[in-house]
Amino acid sequence: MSLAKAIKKILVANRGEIALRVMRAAREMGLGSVAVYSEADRFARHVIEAEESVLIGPPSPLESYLSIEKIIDAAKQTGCDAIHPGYGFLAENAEFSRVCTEAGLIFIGPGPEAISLLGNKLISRETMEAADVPVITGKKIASGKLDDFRSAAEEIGYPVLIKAASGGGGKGMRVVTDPAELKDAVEGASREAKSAFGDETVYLEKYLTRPRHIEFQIMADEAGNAVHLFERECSIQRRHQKIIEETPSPALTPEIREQMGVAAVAAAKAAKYVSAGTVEFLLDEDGSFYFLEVNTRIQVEHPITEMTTGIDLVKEQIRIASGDPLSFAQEDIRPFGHATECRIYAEDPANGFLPSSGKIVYLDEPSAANLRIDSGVYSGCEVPVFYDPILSKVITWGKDRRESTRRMLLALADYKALGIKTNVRYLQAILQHPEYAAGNIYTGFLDEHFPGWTDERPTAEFDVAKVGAVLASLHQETATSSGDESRRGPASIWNQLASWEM
Amino acid sequence: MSLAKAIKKILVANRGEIALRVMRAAREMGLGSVAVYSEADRFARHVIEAEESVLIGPPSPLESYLSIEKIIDAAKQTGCDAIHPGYGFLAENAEFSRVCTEAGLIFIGPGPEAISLLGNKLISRETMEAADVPVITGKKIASGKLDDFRSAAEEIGYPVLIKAASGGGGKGMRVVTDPAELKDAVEGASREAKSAFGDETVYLEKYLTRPRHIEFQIMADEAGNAVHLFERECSIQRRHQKIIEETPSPALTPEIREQMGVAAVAAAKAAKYVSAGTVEFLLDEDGSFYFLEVNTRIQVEHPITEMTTGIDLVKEQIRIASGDPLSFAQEDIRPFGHATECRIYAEDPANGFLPSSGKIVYLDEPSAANLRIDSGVYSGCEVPVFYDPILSKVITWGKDRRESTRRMLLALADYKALGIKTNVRYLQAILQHPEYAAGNIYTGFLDEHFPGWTDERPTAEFDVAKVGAVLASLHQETATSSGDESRRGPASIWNQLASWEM
Amino acid sequence: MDFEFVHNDERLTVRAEVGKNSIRVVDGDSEISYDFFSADGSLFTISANGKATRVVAVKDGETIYVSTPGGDFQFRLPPSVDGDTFSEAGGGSGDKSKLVAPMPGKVVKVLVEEGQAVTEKEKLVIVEAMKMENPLVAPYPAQVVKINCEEGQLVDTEIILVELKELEN
Amino acid sequence: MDFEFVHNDERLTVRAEVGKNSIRVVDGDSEISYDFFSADGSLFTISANGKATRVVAVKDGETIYVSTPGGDFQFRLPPSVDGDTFSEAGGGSGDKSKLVAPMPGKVVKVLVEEGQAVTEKEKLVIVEAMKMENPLVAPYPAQVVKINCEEGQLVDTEIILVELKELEN
Repeated sequence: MSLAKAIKKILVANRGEIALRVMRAAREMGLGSVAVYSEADRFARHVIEAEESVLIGPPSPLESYLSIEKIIDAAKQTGCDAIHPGYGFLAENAEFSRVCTEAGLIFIGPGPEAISLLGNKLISRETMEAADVPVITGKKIASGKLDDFRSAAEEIGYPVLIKAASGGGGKGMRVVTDPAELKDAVEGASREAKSAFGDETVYLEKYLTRPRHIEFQIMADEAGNAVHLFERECSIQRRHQKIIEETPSPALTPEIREQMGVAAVAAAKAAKYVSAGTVEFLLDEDGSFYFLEVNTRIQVEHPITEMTTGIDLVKEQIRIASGDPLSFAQEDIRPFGHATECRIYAEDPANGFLPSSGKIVYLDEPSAANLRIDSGVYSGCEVPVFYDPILSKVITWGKDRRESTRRMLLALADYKALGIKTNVRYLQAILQHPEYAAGNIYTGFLDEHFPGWTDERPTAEFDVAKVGAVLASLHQETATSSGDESRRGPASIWNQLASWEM
Repeated sequence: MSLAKAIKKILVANRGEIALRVMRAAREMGLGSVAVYSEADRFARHVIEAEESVLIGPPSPLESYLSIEKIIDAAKQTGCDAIHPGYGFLAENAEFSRVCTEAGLIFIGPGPEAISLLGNKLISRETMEAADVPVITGKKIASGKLDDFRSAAEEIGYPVLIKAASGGGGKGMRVVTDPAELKDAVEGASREAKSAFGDETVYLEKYLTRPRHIEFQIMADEAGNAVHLFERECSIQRRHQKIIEETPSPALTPEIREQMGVAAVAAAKAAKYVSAGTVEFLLDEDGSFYFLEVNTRIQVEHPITEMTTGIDLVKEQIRIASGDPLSFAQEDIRPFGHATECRIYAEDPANGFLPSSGKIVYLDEPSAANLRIDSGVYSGCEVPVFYDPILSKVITWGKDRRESTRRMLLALADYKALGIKTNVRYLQAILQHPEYAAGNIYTGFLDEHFPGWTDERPTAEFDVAKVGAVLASLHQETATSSGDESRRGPASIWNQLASWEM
Repeated sequence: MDFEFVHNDERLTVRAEVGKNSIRVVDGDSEISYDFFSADGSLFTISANGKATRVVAVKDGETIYVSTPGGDFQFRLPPSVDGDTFSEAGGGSGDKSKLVAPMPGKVVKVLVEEGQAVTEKEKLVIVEAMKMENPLVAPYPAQVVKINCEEGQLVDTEIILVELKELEN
Repeated sequence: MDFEFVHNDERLTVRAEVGKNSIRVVDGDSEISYDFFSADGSLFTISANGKATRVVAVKDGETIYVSTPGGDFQFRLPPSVDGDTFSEAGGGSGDKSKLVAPMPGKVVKVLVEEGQAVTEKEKLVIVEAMKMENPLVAPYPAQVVKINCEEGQLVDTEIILVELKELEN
């Protein structure tokens, strides 16, 4: 690799599938990488597969994956010259970006100024307005005092949305339709925001009733070149968290796509952005769109853009961080076909999406043409209670939306994870819904079409399940639960809690 | 699916990875499929994964996978309306195509006339000459009598190539540089041809010393539309059998590519070809190219074309067989990026490529972005002695040749198959050769650069291997070799041989 | 041979004869024969009448997990000592007046006081786990008898966080 | 504890102390400590000095297969009854004058006759297996003493197909 600034070894300040994703990119570029892990992740997949790894602290994120000091120490100790933050944790922390640079480490992401500017949704809104990027009508700012929230909400008119100023990923977010719910919503959002992002500031904006969530991948270099890599439609959300993403969006006409692409690049330039980022928009039913926020990180759903453009976004992040110019121009980016991503969560969709922790006693992830699995787990591993319950991402490609969706349904049918609850059957139900097939999706899709969803099992399968139960009962314990391995293996959740309490 | 002629259920007249590949296409199209198997394949992966399967006879191919009668019976018995032949076995048997149609079954492939015409290399040569497709200079036909071979060889000048008239895949093929070797070569090629294709006719042609093997994928429909899907370079061959294929070819200029594409489509039209096929050319060092033959089947290496064009060739075969027109025109086909395929064979490259049969005691095939595995095996399965030793195909995509090759090297490093010999380390060595990296490849590449290749293991790894041996010795038997499963499992090779002899 | 399982809190008896590669299941007068094969002891191909179903079945401790194309099922082996008491896993005793956390986590908010009357579905305590807030709500109108947790406390699914006394309507 | 293996026909002793998650290997004066972890009993992460190596190690019968990033290795457990006789798997007795098939297959051509003198590397018999022809060749100039097969016959790796008598040059 001919990188401008020498990057030889990258510390990956994250866990799970994204840590593995970044290590893969490093390996493909012939670069070294180092994993970090908390005590709860001693036997996590990202540690087992790492070339080198460093224990950085107890399970609590604040004492491990969110500890800037420990991560910088780990990078120094292992001779790394760069740090990739992944998504979540410290990925959008301006202080972390700054401290890395001060410590002589290349931060693979935007500089602290851009993160600060865009991380604060109030300031970024002003910047975008100044750059002629459309921002949401009726949006109002409140100071954090409940009375100001009340008067702002009344001025805009309910429903309103409470959002964490330094948020993302649906955390610290509440829709309020009834003024009586406002207090709880503001407090709950603040607490979640504090816990997830270390900043309790929340604000309020007009809530569109049937918007689509459309985001544009952007990529910019230190020389000031900025391009977009087209859109991702992320309207299928539960609890304000995306679970199915696709590209292209079935809603965009070539004209709207062109306008939004121009707006996305304008947003990147207005913020003097460098590295990979995402400009999020809400698309209203009438085709008008509004700037929502810029995510200053690689996104969970970045693989669908990689599938249709053939561009490896993480490798490009690394090249840009080394000072290289973008390796492509806007006209080189010609998306081809359709890609879909489903996020596999350890949760129970039939029970309020209650997260599910514990041991995955059996895991068999599918393998096929036009299928990519970005996984952070393995058969026999523990899903700890301390972190986001994402297990894996299933990504399919097809020549069109129909083929991509069909391939996704087959992949999900072949996705087998036992021992914990997952949302696989829920995802299958969504993809099979006629309104999904028709492309009639919006952020409230699941609330409207899948309230109180429960999994209905055909009784015909119960007979064969009983045969399976008989055969399994005759068989010895699974390899992962028997013999020396399990005794050597991950401690139970109770042991982990105990060590956390000590 | 809106197929013109109704295809609802497809019998797959093959085994191994290609049977699984075809069943996958059927599944993606919402069609049923039926597997057939010999007694040696009772527990083969293509049977285990089939929705439905039929035992068609003893291990010997002549009594099972080559038995037209038994296969037609199986299709009738299971209510199939179409038959896909895969590659090898009956795939290029005109009689099979004819009998299928007479039995009211749709043959997914070309009609008997095209197979006959193209299957006979002597007649196809004349057809191509008439259609202005360049054929190899100095090519001569001999009658099958040794004296005629001798005089033809002397007229052309050594080296000459002996080839099976109804051949393919390197079987029934011999290069002769010394007149004294001619007799052995003709007889050996005849025997292999008889055994592999049921036709002992062989012929003789001029042998180019440093040619590249370049083939063009063609696709044609019943309405007479014919297109090409660009080239595959298949110059890396051992024992005249391709083991690494890639597209695009590093040797083709846009001009030569254009000329060869035109020739490939002319060849398809001259033969009134229908379905997927491959026009093979030899490319000489001076840029001139010569028609070699048309393979009237889906090829082992078809996935690399699928990776760069996004077109599913097997689905398109099924559509065409149903009477549908081609779903794309020549100008719709825009290859993107670079794809590489490595064939994983059960063989010992350090010992004359001796095939290796037996139990795969452990199998872990890699999974990653831009990687596709078409596999016919699983951990614990038996590789029977009766069939082609191909286990699996590893296919990678990259934005360019360098990225695709790099991803292939990582995939091969992660490919773990124990219990049998494989060519994985040999493939790694080839891909790492500086001349391979430079694209300087030709059909004699391996003979020139890898004569007497042996695997050299760094002794540093031996220490860690000993630690592994200690740990494995402490552990109980593997799940596949212990307990009830192995007793229920595949019979040993000796049991199979015994039952064959009865 | 009879195989005993617990499925959805109900006892279940499967009468089956297991051969080397086949199993015969008897249910009253009806009888089905299946062929089966497993390469690794977890993934089974189970066929009846030529149609194959791929089923994953694994035993982990006293629980058997089965995945079929139609969905996943969970069976428990019946308690060997005392056949009468099998409580729902992770769900406490089933007594609705004693509230436990749905999963291990941290108490981030206690919303009620001892002695207070609460309405049905009123939020009592919020437990954060895996980065999401999960509220514990009253199952019916009730009086809060006891609160056994405080904000910031780590709790598992065995600690009774709140005890209620149901109020007559 | 001493672990005995056969590797490339040579006996090998590994002196190691195996702990719960670590193993100490002693070789004369030097000593290396490794940490290890395995989720499934086959794929091991073995680390020394913070550098991890992923190794697959499985035992199948008396053979242990080990795959490392540097290549694959095969170990055999030493024979428990008689420590002196361990013959090469599938390769017959090592007596070069008795030729066996390299793998099970079908004899497609017998090229020599009993009593005939043959040169070094001369092809004697052709066995077809897995669709490829594999010639059996003379290891040295010899006389053909006995031919134990005929064309069309199925053979395994234990049948001696041709017996030779080495000729002095």
